[in-house]
Amino acid sequence: MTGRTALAAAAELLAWWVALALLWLVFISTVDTLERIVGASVAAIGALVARAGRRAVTWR
Amino acid sequence: MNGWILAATVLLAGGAGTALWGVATGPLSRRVVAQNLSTSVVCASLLLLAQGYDRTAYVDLGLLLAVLGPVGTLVFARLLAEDLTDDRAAAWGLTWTTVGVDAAVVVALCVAAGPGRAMVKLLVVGALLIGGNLVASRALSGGFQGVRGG
Amino acid sequence: MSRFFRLRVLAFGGAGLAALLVAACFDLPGFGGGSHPYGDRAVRASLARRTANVISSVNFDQRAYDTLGEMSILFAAVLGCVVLLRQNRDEHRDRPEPTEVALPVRRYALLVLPVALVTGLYVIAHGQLSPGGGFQGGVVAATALHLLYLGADYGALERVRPIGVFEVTDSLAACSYLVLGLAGVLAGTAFLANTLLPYGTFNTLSSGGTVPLLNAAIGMEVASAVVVLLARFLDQAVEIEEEKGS
Amino acid sequence: MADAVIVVALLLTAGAATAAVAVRDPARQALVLSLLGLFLGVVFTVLQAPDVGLSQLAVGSALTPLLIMLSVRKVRRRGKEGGK
Repeated sequence: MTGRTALAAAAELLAWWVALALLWLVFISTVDTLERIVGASVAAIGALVARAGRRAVTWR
Repeated sequence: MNGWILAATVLLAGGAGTALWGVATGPLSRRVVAQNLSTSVVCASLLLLAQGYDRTAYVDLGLLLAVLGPVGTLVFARLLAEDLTDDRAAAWGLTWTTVGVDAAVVVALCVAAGPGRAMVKLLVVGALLIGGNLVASRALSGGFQGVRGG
Repeated sequence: MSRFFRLRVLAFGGAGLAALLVAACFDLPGFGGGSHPYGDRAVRASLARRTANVISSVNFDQRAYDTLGEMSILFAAVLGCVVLLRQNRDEHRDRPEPTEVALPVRRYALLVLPVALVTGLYVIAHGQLSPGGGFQGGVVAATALHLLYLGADYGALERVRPIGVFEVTDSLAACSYLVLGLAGVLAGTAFLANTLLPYGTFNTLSSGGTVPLLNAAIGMEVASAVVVLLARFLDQAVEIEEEKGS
Repeated sequence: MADAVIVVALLLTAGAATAAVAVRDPARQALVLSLLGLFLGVVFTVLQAPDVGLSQLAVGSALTPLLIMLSVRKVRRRGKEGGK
């Protein structure tokens, strides 16, 4: 993996993470620290799966 | 009984009743279209019921259906693709009518909710519902080509 | 036994059942009455443990033992499917031909996959606060993964779905439910008693003692079980072929 | 009058259940069944049981149709191979 592809991967993951974390903040009703921690972890899982799915589809 | 519940009742009796009639009779192409439209109608009535009962937690039901309903239609579009190649299931007039109804319901609920987190959530549900409905309609009218074995 | 005789036996049994049901209907309490002896007690117990969603309190606190039984049923059902739908000796695997999917459908699948996953995890995490819980959220999260099959092809799904990992997760989640129950015994109270953890503040993510943890265990169990179950069905429907001439 | 929505939801459920029995082809039955799942979800909601409604919607909208349609596809493929 060259520096450029690593940068692209990081950008893709970060974009998904931000979008999904915002989605989590929209879903919940009251915000506190634990909600933020759980939301950040869930968004991280979602971002990893989003990238894995995108790579699996454009494999060929 | 308030106006929201009345609207949900009318929508269910009219829209969902029509969808039930469409899915139980006629050629396969008509049945899958009716199945797709039933998702939109039921999801809109669930959102109206959440407002009518004044329970914001009930919006989660609409959210779930807006995410999973189009997926269910994609299941049929994909696994019935061979049967649907002969008569394409295209009913864009009906699709755009439902999209209009859904958009009207979501806008009315947003006005009732006022600006805030609840309004953004309603808009997300509406976007998922309308986008899913359109994509599912596209999938039904020849979205899957050459499904052999896969 | 002749057809006529069998019909008469059926009519006799049906008439008896109908008569009993009608008789029972006359003794039913009125629709939507104000007296709910069980409901009042369940709500009181749930509020005492600061669980906002009473249904979650019933499922994972007051009747947690029943949920253990339900989880075992799902586990056993999936185990049975895995055994029944395995690849036989006279069958072989055939790579399916790739499918052409319209571009909007493929993009929709890729966009909604993470959104549906986050929705499922949201429903699991907020089981003790709003409608939902481990079962509902687990099903949504597992369905989300199969958007890859619907929006692309089975090969794409197989590349992101290591089936062995999901089988292990299924068993681990089932075990963790048991371990959480046994922790109550070790702490000196009863099996699955909700006395281990502080009850927290009402209507926050950490309220309800062990309810969120049991919820998460059930969510993991159901999500992995559904993925394993659908994997067997997909294998049979898409890949496994009988040998020619057998 | 306040129970009108409950009556409508129950009637829709009864209609969908009857149609699911009356339709004979398994693929078309799966279509009716997915509608039945939606209507059951509405019934549970109007009876103020959103947890059960959520379970019904989660299982009935995508998972059950997928399982049934995969089984239908397997049976059809086997029939084709046997016929050739």
